[in-house]
Amino acid sequence: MELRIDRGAVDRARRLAGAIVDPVAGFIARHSTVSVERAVVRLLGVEGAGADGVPLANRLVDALPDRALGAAAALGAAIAETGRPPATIAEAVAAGEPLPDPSATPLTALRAALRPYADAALARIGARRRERDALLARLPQGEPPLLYVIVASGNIYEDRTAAVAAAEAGAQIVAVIRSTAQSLLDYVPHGATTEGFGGTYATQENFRIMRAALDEVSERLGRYVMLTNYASGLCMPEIAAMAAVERLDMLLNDSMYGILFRDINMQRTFVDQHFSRRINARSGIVINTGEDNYLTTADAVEQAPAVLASQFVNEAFALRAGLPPEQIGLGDAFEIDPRLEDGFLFQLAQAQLARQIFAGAPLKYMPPTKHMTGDIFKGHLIDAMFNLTSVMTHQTIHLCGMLTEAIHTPFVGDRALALDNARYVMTTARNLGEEIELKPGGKIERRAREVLDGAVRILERVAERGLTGAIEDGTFADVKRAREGGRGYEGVFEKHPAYWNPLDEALAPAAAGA
Amino acid sequence: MELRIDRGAVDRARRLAGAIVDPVAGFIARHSTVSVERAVVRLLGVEGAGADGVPLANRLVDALPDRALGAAAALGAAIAETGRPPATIAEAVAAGEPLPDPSATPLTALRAALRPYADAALARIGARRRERDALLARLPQGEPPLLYVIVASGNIYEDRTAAVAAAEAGAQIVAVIRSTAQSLLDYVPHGATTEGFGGTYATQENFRIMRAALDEVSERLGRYVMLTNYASGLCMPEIAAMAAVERLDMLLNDSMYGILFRDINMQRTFVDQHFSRRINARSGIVINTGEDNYLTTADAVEQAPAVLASQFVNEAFALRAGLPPEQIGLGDAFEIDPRLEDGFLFQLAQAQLARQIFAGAPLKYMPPTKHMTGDIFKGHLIDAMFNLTSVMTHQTIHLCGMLTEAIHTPFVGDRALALDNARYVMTTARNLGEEIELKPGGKIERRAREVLDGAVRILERVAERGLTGAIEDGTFADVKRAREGGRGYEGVFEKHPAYWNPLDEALAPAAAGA
Amino acid sequence: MTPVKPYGDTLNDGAVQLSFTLPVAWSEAADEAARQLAGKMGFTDVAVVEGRAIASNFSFFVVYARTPASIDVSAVHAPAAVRETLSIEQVDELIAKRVGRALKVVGACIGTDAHTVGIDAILNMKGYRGDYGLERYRGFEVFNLGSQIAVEDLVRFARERGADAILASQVVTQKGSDVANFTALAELLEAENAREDVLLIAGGPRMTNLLAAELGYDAGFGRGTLPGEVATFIARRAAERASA
Amino acid sequence: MTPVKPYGDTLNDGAVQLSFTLPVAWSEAADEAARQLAGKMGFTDVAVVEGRAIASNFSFFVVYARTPASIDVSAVHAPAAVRETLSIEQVDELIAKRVGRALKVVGACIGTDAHTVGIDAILNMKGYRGDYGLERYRGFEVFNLGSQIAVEDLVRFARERGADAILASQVVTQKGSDVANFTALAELLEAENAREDVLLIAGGPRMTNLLAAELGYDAGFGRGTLPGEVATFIARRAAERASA
Ligand code: B12
Ligand code: B12
Ligand SMILES: Cc1ncc(COP(=O)(O)O)c(C=O)c1O
Ligand SMILES: Cc1ncc(COP(=O)(O)O)c(C=O)c1O
Repeated sequence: MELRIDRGAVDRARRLAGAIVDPVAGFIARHSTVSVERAVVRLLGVEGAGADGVPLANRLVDALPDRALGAAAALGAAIAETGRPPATIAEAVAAGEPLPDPSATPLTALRAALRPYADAALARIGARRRERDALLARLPQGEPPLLYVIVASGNIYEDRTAAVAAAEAGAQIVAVIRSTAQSLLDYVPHGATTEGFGGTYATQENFRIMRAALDEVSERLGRYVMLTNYASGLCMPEIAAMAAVERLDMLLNDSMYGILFRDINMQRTFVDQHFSRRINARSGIVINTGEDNYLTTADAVEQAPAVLASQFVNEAFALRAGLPPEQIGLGDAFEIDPRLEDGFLFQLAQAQLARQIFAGAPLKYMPPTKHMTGDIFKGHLIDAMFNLTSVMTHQTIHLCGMLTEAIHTPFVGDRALALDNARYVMTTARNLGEEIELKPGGKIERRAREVLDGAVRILERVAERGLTGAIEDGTFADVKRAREGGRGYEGVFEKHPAYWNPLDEALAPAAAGA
Repeated sequence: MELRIDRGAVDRARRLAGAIVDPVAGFIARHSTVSVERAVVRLLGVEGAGADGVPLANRLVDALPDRALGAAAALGAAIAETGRPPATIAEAVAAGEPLPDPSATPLTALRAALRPYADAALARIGARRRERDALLARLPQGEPPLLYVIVASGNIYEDRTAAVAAAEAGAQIVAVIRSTAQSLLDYVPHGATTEGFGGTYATQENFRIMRAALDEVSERLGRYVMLTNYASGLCMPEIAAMAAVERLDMLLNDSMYGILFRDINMQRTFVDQHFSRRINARSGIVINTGEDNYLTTADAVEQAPAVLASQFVNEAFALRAGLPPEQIGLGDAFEIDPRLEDGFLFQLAQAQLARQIFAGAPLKYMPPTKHMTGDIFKGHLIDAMFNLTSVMTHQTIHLCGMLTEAIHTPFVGDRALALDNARYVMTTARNLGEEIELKPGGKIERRAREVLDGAVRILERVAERGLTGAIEDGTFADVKRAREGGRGYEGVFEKHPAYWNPLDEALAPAAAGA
Repeated sequence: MTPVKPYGDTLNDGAVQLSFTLPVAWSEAADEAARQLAGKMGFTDVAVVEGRAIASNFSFFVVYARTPASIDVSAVHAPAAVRETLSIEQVDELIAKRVGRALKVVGACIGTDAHTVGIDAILNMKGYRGDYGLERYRGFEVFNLGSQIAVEDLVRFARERGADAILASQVVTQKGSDVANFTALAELLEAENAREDVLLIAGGPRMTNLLAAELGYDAGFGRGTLPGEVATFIARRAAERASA
Repeated sequence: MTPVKPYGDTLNDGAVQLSFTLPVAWSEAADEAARQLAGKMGFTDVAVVEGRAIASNFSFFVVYARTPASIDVSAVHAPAAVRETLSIEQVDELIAKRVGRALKVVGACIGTDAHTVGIDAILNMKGYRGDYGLERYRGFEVFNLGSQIAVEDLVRFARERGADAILASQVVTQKGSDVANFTALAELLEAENAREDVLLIAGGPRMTNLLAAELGYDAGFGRGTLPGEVATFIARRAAERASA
């Protein structure tokens, strides 16, 4: 089943996306943010939180004499001066000790002092990545579409129980949904958590608890079960850093979601998404972008071109951060009104279009949510048609829809039924996609062309206006965001000529190859 | 979505089917059965039952001095003698009066005496048929696949409630399932019934009650809702006669079902099915054949060729009884194991094959039953894939599968969910069949060829051995039936040279045109 | 009317379908346990039609059974907030005639809830399912504060603007967060003696007019509400107040 | 082990899903009636998540709620008729050694039931899901009478052949017809003082070993039974009897 698509239009769209993000690159290069610095500090070994629960990373970065020089410089100076490791220094700072002014220490000295910790950080990330590769080789995870389910009880221990049960029921990927709007916190909570609304807090300890449980069940089942969380909101780089060292396998990580759907400042997001993706590139983590969010508030048929345009932009940003296509899980969702005649044909067109345009990407396909109702029987059927679309169009990451989507975060039984649903449909229609062809010039092909042309038109408008301007105008998801408005703007700062970030350097796309 | 099929093989199969049924025609012409005679008697106006509940039609036919002459002759003689109408005569016979020996009355006299009643019978059938045509013209029933549901409470009054509710919920056809094995009764029960196992007795009064209720709701909904029952088992002709005068729209009516699945004598069945179909032809009733039964006991993948072979035989018998293609609802079912990889592709192949081979026939597509389990959620999905196959391959009569198939005869809520299921799938994928093509030489086409070739091989074997012999050998459904074995054999008799059946004559295919 | 029971295929057969998961490994005994458990719930004729392991320590069951419980629907009082809906023109006219000015309506998704689609469907010009939202009415001046609005901010805003009606939405209901937030809003208004000044309206997928009353609201609207229903309710109540 | 409740997403949250139909026209009040009815069934935290008209006089509901009921699974006794299944060879050997002759097994679908697939799956050579049927065993001489066999005929046949075991199947369970027929069979055997001479075994989708015991049978087999389980049971019991 192949769509005949206008390659010229596809190339044009890619060029436009490049033209859209490149101007932002300069800005990104000149700026850093508090969460970029906290990520650096965390990678250098600062993990815990103070008695008051405030993470040491936040304490340290807030205490920087001059953040424009970067946290690495200050830490390097402190190490050079005291000989103490970063963790100890952070505790001291939390206890009230001031940090030395880096400019007092010779550059060579402070860099030499920090170097071993930076190397250790990179070594740790590399080790975790090799560990994953070895596990995947020994415990193959099975064929795509990879069945992905969410756990969201709010209590990490219940989540662990649910995750293990889901894995036994056939889940290949488990995502821990975050507590309501953790995106808006300008720090990463600390420790194991048992309270959360609509989800469970993303904390390093919670990551560890889930990873250990999934590693155990992976061994038992003889197949590696992946773990997903969110590097999204105000702490993208830090979560990417934590995920790298706790061997998460995927992260929701979008270049514009925070701006559009969480009113996070756009400059903050641009800088944060870039550094977080550099880390992901190195740790081998697959990102999942959030195009599904465009469809939850607006009509899915109308928004299809916007989704495709966003996929091009996300791809462009990701490539420039050093992520290879096989780590770019572009998102899409099955959200067309189930009452629409031939709606299924539209879904097929859109899914197949993305599949052919982003041939190398592990596409992330999201289930019906908006049109799910309390009628769980009807909902189960809509999920079945979603499952059918996914197997016919070879989506890679398949987020299983829940028949109780409109009712509650998934019950353990709901997940089992969802996995049964996917397994049944994807088995009985396994090769349907290979065995049929789309009528040339038919409804499906015409719809695909319409979506692609629409995306090109959007990208042209954005390229012309410039990305920031376009967002200010409300080009995406009908929301207008001001360049200096939104949450977290105060955490963005211009780098001093002497700003130093050894990890950023080491992770730079060029270096990344090494 | 078209299969490239070997037209030569199709023609060959049709020729073989003709060669298989033609030899039986001679036998049919030379014989009659007690239920053929009872059907004649009923059409001539004998309806009620005696105090003991035994139908007057049975009393009359059992009292025939010489059944070889036919009931019409005896009745004609009695009318000529007494001037009383058939109904009164039957009551007298039930009361113990003997019937006159027809040979005592001059042929011309007895025929003249009966003629008005025979004409009245035909007029009644014609009037009911025109009534249906008028209703359909005024209250169009809607597009196929026509949604067909069953009611089976055992109580005709509960069935009526259920039927009206089903119609309001979208059903276009309602079938009243018969009480367990009514097939085996050598009479048709009388009156309204409130007791039955797994179904409700087929009686003329029950037919009336349902027809009235459905006519009422049809007017209210502005669309004609059809009524179905079973002309099957030992009373095929009588039920066809009752259905004709009560304006049923469809009848389950198979040329071999009784023989194979109810151990009814084959000679009895051959004669009965022929006369019942002559009546159906005249009354405009669409028959539904029972090929689905082949799949309930054996593997659906293996049995596919047997189903197709049976469809050819049923078609041949039907055409010879005067049924036009548009009244021949050949059966098939969606019974492949849901665990089979690509099973859905096989279902598509088989359904599309039947659709193209029997282009003029209103195909009857039966839902998954055998592989349905207590897991109603899974079952609902299997029904959805069945619904998808039906809309993709343009089946005409669509028996909606119930998620509770493995549990109980349908609840009112089950029917509503089943109709929702069909409506959703058939709307969202309405034109999918038109928008795709089957890969030439692919799995689906290869499977279709395999099924067609298999059917031809079966028909060759049967043609060679002769139909009766083939049934004796267990060629169909692996059951062996003896020529003179099985139920109802005693009810078959050779016609006397003077045998007379004015209705059979009037309904003869030649005459049918008139 | 007489009490009715659930209906399977015969009046008052009491047929009910259940499904649930037990945190135990599956076994014949687990099936039997499910059967006995349904018995303890008060059901009779319990048939465990499906029972299987969905994980090493969880078993899933589908059950059909009969309940002895019945209810007289005619005795149940759950008046919808609005019987018959007025047209836009009728609403505007009613307000113009009886109130003589546009009504100030302040809406928000309160607490940490960010599900604005529902409240937007009621307020935005566009509306819902072909029914225009309150912004489309001449009779309303609409302030849609959007998502994640602390009840303090909502009340302050409403009082500053002299709102005639406050429309609060809650879509996330986990752990009773909706009831908690709705209650907080009502109590804050009471505390500030501002409750009488406004029509207080609650909405969300789990809301019913009955529940709203229990929470001290003037009305509640749930699944599938159309803007016109809300507009009609506000206009009628405002008209009454004006003439009172 | 301690009692457990149904499990939604938290231990002992008691979460249960229900669906049912009420024979009333839909209205807001019908939703509320459904909520109150679930309350009368003993559930708490009742949420009517779906309520709609499925016909002019019928409304369908989907409900999620919590049950206070709990059960101690470890205290439930429902021994399957067979723990671990023996291989064909083991069964044949056991019979050969301990009984010394082939066991006569008579099977039938009794009453008006024509659902032979199940009993055939147990008896026919072919078997079920890759497990061979009793005809495949040297240790059994199988008589499969097929469908719609009156209990009188079954008993007569069994006595004439001196059957060691009678296998009765019932798939149609509507209006308790299965229990009625099974009971009739057991009582007839009692009446003819023939009960002790045979192993009496019941089977069908609704059968459980527990129910069979209540009906006076030696064993009962339900959904998904494999022939090997039945063979093992008969062989073991026959062996015991022989050595008794
Ligand atoms: C769209 C959606 C989102 C979007 C919201 C976008 C937006 N700007 O609104 C996004 C993706 C952001 C989102 C995020 C989350 N969501 Co959400 N989301 C949904 C979804 C799919 C649809 C909701 C919707 O738009 N319905 C359509 C509208 C029109 O219906 P409605 O809200 O019921 O409104 C109607 C009536 O209720 C009424 N009404 C509603 N409010 C009001 C107010 C007044 C005054 C009146 C008169 C009437 C009224 O009128 C409306 C029109 O008829 C539901 C699942 C579902 N299918 O319901 C989950 C769902 C609501 N979300 C859920 C969760 C848990 C979340 C998250 C917490 C998940 C996470 N951890 O990230 C986050 C956090 C968001 C937050 N902080 O609240 C859960 C809630 C579980 C529960 N019962 O508590 C649900 C049920 C999904 C699930 N099963 O997990 N979500
Ligand atoms: C196939 C089938 C038929 C076929 C039967 C063909 C045949 N020769 O068997 C046909 C088409 C003839 C048929 C007819 C009818 N059927 Co039917 N049929 C079914 C169906 C679809 C599958 C049954 C089946 O074969 N299951 C597969 C076998 C392998 O499973 P099983 O029977 O449970 O057997 C296993 C175990 O139970 C056990 N077992 C069973 N018996 C025994 C005996 C012993 C001794 C042992 C040890 C073990 C054992 O071992 C087996 C292997 O594991 C079911 C629905 C369903 N999906 O269950 C309806 C169903 C059973 N039929 C039903 C009905 C109502 C009928 C009819 C009465 C309908 C009608 N009015 O025409 C007729 C009448 C038949 C009659 N006189 O009994 C209803 C019964 C409702 C109820 N609960 O009472 C069902 C549930 C469908 C429905 N929802 O309406 N049917
Ligand atoms: C990219 C991305 N980040 C985050 C979230 C949700 O998390 P939060 O509520 O913390 O923003 C989503 C949800 O759809 C998402 O797509
Ligand atoms: C042609 C035909 N007749 C009759 C029946 C069932 O009715 P009975 O049990 O009375 O034979 C069926 C059921 O599948 C059938 O297909």
